[in-house]
Amino acid sequence: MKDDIIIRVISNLLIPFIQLYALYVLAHGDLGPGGGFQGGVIFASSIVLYVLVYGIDEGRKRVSQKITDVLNSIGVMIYGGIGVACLMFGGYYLQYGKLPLGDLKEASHLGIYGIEIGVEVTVAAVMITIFFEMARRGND
Amino acid sequence: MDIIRTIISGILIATGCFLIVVAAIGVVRFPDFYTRMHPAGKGDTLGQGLVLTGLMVYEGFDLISVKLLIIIIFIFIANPTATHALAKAAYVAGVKPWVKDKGEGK
Amino acid sequence: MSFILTAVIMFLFWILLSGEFGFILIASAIISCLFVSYLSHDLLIGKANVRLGLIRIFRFIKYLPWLMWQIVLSNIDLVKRTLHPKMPISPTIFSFKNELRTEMGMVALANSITLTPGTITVDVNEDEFIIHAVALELAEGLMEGEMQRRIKAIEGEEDV
Amino acid sequence: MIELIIGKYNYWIYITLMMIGFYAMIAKGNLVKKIVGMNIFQTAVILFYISTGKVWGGTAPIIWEKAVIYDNPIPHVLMLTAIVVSVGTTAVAIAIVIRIYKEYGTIEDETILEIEREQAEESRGKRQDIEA
Amino acid sequence: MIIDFILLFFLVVSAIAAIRMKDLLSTVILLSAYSLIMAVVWTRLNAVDVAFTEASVGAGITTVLLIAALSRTRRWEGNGQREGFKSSKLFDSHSLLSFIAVLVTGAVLVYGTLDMPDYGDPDAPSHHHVAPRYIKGSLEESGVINMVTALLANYRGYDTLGETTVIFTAGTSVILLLRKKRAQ
Amino acid sequence: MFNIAATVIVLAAALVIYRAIKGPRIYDRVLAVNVIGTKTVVLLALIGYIYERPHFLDIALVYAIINFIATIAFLKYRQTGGLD
Repeated sequence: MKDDIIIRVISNLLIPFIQLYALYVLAHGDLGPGGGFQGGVIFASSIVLYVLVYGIDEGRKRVSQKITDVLNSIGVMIYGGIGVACLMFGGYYLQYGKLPLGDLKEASHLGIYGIEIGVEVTVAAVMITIFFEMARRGND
Repeated sequence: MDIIRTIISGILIATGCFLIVVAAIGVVRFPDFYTRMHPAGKGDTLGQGLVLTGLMVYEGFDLISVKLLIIIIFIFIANPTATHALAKAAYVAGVKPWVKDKGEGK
Repeated sequence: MSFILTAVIMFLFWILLSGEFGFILIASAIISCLFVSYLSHDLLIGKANVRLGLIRIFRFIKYLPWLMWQIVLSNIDLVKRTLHPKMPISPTIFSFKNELRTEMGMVALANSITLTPGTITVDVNEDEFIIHAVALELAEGLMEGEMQRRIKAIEGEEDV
Repeated sequence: MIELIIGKYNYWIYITLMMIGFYAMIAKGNLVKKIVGMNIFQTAVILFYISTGKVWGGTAPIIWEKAVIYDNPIPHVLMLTAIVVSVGTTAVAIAIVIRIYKEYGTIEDETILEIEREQAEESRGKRQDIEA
Repeated sequence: MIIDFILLFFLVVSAIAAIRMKDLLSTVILLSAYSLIMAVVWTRLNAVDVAFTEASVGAGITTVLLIAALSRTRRWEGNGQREGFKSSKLFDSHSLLSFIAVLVTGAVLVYGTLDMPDYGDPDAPSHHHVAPRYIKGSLEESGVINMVTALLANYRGYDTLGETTVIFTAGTSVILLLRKKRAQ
Repeated sequence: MFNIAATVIVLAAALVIYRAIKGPRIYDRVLAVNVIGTKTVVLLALIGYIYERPHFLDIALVYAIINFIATIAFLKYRQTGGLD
């Protein structure tokens, strides 16, 4: 696929935009449709496109196995950690209003944004992992 | 002013819809895979471009019409590429193009 | 250099999409742009010469109206052929020599060919373009080389 | 009668879809096709659930100054979770299918059962040999 | 109205076609057409977030994963190669039994819908308990314009935590199932 | 206006899905699904205008950006027999 000039050039052009769009979807989850899950899936599709064009070894150079394995769990930990932070500031688990980030509205808003980041990290990492594991044929 | 804008956008949308329908007819009617790709690659791309331009005219100039413009640009980049990818897939797999019989063609 | 340029382009794209200027949004915009350009700045810009690239983009924009006109012509042609009861087509596959030097030029030519009358790019490599045409006269029209000349003019005389 | 049909025909179409997926799951022997059937079934259920949140004249549940009635957002939220879970189950199912193909060299459930039976008989024969 | 009916009809047609193909690659392709139309249906039902999810999942991930599955197993249904498979009769005993089971289940479900509120009925019970409170309170209590996000992350935060955990578990299971052990 | 346009596009998609089901070759099917995908983009934008809620454009944008990934995956599968 690397030798196909059109697909390579167009993918090079589109991949950064797909990635930015994924992050845009995450940031605007509170204003319109979208959120962490959708953003994560779109981000994963950009990596899928990269792997399809450049092959799986190049893809692993860009997103190494260690990083995705660690990020798998870090996303869930961000989510849970925000819940624990709410406990520490005297609220219930995941009661964002108690976070010391301004009044109730702002604190909830930021709390929601935080957990969306957690969801996005987990989903993107898991989807990339799944794709790599399934696409790799190896010598078996 | 608004009426003129609505009429222009109506004309654009109607033309776009017509092209999209023609593309659909072409996809059904043409005899082989390579020729079917022509309506899919051209009629569809321009048809969508026209419909979305019609929406842009209807909307006037603001951020939403900029978003529509971005969609149009991405379609104009991605659609020919997808068409090319398909054509190449068929060509590499050795699909023979349909040729008109010598008797009736030139 | 490519890092900064990518970040700027990404930031413009974000602003066009979003149109909101809250503190949180701008902060996340900046972080996202930096992150994206960290991940893939070599993909969008790479080692291209920025000044030359700008000149070429400018020339490409001048080329666009002609391309649009060709696309309109191609669609009129397509409508005629599709709705004609006898369907006057005589498909062929042919190839011509690739005289372009830059990859962007090849891609621009290939996608322009796909969008214009009755021809589709099947394959491109360093040596030649393989084209499928829906009718012989259209193939001859392409072989006259109007489009190649224009794309070559976009590439210009400068080094790659 | 006509009122009944107009009020409920959506539900019946969803049930048709659901049953198409169900049929694919129980009648087709191919494991990939079973996954596809599962996908169709899931989306049909999700569609059914979301359509219960529709209100005549309602608009999408994003706050908007011109809106009079909003659709019920609760089904959307629940089904968003369901879609995410369905992606997870699909991924795991595909992984299991790949694994099965590696072990048995086929993805037809009847052939897999035959191979299992043969293997069981072989191991029983071996055990008898050892005992004898 | 007409659009909705045609779209639903499409869904049924593409679903039937998808499960009737012998070529699994065609099945996957038709499934992606099904998911495209499904996204439109969901926008028609005003479920914007759900449509967004379907768009991103159906266009990108699911199709690619299924193609990956085919690339690591086989492309044709049945055991033989392209020509060799057994001609599956439409009414062998197994599929006849399954068809009866499906019919009975479908009939029971249709009977169940007769007691349901009509499609789009504003007096349906599901619109009357917590829904109005969520719709009124979401902006005040969470500062988020999109109610679905507010519900998902604020009122139903535990659900979403569970959902994230499910995705995490799915990733872990796939690693356990498919990753080769490193050579010692 | 938008309603009529949307209905026309849906009917055009009906024609194309005939090709997707009948299509003698797998390539015809992929082509047809690709065409349906591009029609979906327009349809989503139009539905946004029918409901007067242009938020829906985000969904159309997603399709416009990532719709061709599946086609490239298909090309890769046909060319090399795998996705790696």
